[in-house]
Amino acid sequence: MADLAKMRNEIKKIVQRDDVKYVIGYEKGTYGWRVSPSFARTPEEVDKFIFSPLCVNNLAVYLVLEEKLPLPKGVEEEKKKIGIVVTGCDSRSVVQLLQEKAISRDDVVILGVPCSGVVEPKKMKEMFGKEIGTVAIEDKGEKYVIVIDGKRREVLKEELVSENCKTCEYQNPVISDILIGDEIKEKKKESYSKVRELEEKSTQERWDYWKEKFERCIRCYACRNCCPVCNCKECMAEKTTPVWIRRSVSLSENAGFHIMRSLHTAGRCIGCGSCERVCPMNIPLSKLYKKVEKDVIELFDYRAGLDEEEKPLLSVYSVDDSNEYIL
Amino acid sequence: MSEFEPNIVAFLCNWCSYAGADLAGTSRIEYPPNVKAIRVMCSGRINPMFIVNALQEGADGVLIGGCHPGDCHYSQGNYYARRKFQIMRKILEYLGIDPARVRMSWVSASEGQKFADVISEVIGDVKKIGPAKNINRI
Amino acid sequence: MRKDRIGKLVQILSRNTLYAPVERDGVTTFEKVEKVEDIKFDYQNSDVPPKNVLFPQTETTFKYTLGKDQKIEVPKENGKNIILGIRPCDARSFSILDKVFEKDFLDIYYSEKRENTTLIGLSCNEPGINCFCTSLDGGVGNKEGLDMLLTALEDEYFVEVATDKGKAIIENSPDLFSDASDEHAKKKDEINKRAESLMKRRISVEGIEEKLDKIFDDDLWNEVSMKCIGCSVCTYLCPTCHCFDIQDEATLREGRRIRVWDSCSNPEYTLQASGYNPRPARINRVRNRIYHKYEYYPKNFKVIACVGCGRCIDKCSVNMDIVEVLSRVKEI
Amino acid sequence: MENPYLPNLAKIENVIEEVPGARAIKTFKLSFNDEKLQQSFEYEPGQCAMVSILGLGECFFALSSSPTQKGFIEVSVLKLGKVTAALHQKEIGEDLAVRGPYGNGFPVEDWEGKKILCIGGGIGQAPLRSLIKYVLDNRDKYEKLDVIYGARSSSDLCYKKEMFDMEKREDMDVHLSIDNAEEGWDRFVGLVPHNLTRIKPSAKNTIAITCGPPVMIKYVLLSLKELGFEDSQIYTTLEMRMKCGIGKCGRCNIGNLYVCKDGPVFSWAELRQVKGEM
Repeated sequence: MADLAKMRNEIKKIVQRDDVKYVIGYEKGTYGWRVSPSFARTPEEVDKFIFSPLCVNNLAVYLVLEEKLPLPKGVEEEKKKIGIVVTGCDSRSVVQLLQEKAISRDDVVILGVPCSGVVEPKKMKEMFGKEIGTVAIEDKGEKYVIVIDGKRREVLKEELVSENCKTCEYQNPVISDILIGDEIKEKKKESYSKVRELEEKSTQERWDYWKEKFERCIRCYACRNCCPVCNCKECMAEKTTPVWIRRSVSLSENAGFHIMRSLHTAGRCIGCGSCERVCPMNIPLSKLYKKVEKDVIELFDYRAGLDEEEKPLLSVYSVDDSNEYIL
Repeated sequence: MSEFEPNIVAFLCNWCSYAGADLAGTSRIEYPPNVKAIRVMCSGRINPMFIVNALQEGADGVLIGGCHPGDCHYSQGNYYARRKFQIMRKILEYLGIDPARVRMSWVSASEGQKFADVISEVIGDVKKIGPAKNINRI
Repeated sequence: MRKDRIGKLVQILSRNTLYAPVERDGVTTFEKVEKVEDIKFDYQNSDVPPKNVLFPQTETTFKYTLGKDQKIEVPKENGKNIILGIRPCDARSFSILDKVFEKDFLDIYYSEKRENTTLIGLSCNEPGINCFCTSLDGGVGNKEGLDMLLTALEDEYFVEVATDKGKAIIENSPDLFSDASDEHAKKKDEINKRAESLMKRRISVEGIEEKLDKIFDDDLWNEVSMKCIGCSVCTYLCPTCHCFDIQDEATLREGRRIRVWDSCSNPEYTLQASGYNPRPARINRVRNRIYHKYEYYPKNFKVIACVGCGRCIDKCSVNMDIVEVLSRVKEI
Repeated sequence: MENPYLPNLAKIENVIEEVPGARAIKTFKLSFNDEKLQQSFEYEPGQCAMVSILGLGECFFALSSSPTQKGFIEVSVLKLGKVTAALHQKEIGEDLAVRGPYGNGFPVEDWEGKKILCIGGGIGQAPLRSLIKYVLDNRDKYEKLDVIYGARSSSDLCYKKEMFDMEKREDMDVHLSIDNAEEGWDRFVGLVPHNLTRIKPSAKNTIAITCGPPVMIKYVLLSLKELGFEDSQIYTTLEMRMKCGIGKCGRCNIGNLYVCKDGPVFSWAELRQVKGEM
């Protein structure tokens, strides 16, 4: 993990640049272990910035979230860069956005931070959900040292770290203007063990599994809204002419929505796990998107968010693509 | 009890498979009548949501018909369709929707007999797994 | 009532449609139950508020046939419902919702269900870290909106009856209940007091309406709305949010008109057919949510449309914290 | 118990094509299939109704007929979205579903003895038409009646025949305008606010009611202020995206006011007080 003082210094330098509007980072949240996205326009605001394994939000979403409202006559759009703090997976989101031309490289200043995994808020809540006091956390390799209101505790990393981080293959940012902290040498391998586990079950068992999850969905679209690659101006889920997904919340429509989203993020999802993290109904979305990721690798040997020059998966083809299962 | 007769929706490309289906008809090749054909200009035009919507609206199986690789009227539409299909098939299978319900086939304008065979095979497979109820709209 | 008799009570109550907290995959919701084993009594608060019992997320308002002779048909619902284990804050939300659903035009879909539902509350002995009901005229043992309130003592439930509907439950199964002693009442007060002292979050809502009146155009709203990602978690999971959408869902032959929860954080919510949107940006929508609860609703109904359940704080992935926002409002 | 969400079937008695083209406007004359209901259906000028096509959806329209005309109601529909486009396909004899009336309507009784100034633009004339007809049918209760109405072009003018007929009446003044000059148009050419400043109606004992596109309302307000109108003398009728029509579903709020229930008619004095987006 990066040295905080050094990080703030670097960010301050960027905030002070004339061509930078603001820098997106993290600050301490309003209670307990919660961390909040933060926007710094001045060096003083940078002093609020923190960086710890509790910083889980994928900030890349904010690059595409700002509404472009029609400006009054004579007023020109403020063309300034946005600085953003990214970890390995978030940097892949940025690459993906660049690849799809959702943003241009000149619009962003990327501050890369190598990341050795983030804490899963839901696990954190289970363990320390009753603590409202300030939570400080430090990554000590195998363990997290957690200090709450001066009380020190140690927890095995295994127990708290986010599932997706356990098998993260890209702990170092794949793109950055400034790299803060030392690159992580250790290499992990994604084994898709959970996906495989489900794959081995029967069709009926798999349907029973997902049926229960999809029935629960309340269609708050938090999964979609927190997702950097879900940046369509108008989502098909809300289109009324024609209606692709009906407005009613039922198994059929919920399943339709999740099938649609998994297809639309195929070859684009970089597996940050945000969607699963924000789901208020604990739907294991990563298990779905990891499956798509795995298939895309197996079928087309394609990995999202690594090369900004690469063409998007579904806008290219190869004559040698699999003919399996085609009559 | 009468035998289950599945509803099959077939999205057929204008230039090959639809013509193939036509040929099957004009050549009086018999094939099961459970198919509702929807003509699209190209298999590449088929939005995966067409398939989801068909399954939601009561189809027991969906068939996508396109030109043989290399023969697409628009030169590459069917290649794109193939990519989408392969991903879609895997996702549906993973979610517990039998992959036999969503099939793809290359049928050229001259393959009337192949069209009839494909239809028979799809219907035979769907009959084996029974009606689709998973994501039906109520 | 002794705690071991709760099973018997559930058995009796489940002759009606009984809703109670059920946990699945770490998510607690109010669902139809029949057995006491399915019920989770030691929950902090359900993740989804029980408003979905009286105001379902998707509700058919009527069905119709299309074609030459169009016919409209309203589904009939006459069953009696009981919600067991509802928290006082959520129960209070119904008395707030009553106002909007009853004013001017009576919303029969809501009010019929409200009439036919008995609410049996369960006091909070262990409030969550983001609970702030005491700041909003609520309390861990508040009976507003409830028909009956249970408070878990050591081996017993202390039962308080608030309405005739609650009384009826006792009269139907008198052998389950026995008279409480002063000792019990004292213990209950102690437990309540202890729970309320555990509540760490507080806002002072005094004068908030007037204050909000003055700062509509303040820069604060720009600042706080920056981090909102615009999902509907806060509104869907809010026990007092009552906005809905009306949609037709039909085939060529028949169809139904449904109403389904909607959220002001959704841009389509106010988008007009002409393409004009009065609330085009997140700042407008974030502000509207807070204003609706703390200014518009008090103006219209003399009560703040927030019960302090803390769900919107708990569930927000970007830490949009209404307590924090309001305390900043007060500081301006 | 009355169910406010339940519409009643009404037959299309007549369809008048007011404006052709991409932004077409049609006026539908409807009468409820249930005759008793038709007789008991009472409303005020400026009130609205929810008109729906079963299977497609509902839309909120101002009633453009006057309550003084019995036996039918009229709505004018601008083709814009999914439902309105489908409405334009409907023909005489087909059924629509209608519920209402909703909203507050114009406070016509309070205005008795005053001069009435209607300023409309485009489809915004619909609620004003109801008011104008009402005033004409109760002519002795009101002073002077002025109608200022404009549209983009002469073919975009709504209720053309009626308006031309009204121009000839002696008991009212009608000032029509179009935005750009056209051959054969001998009336005013220019925007509605310009027409207003040209005519310079007196503010004394006058109520000004304006309805039209938001930009027009904005500049009409400025002009009215210049002419000396007080906030309480200016009324407007608004529109918003609506679903329930009865103040429950939440979306049509301007501050704490719901356009569907507390509006759509507001005085400018009221609107200025409200904290909310319009």
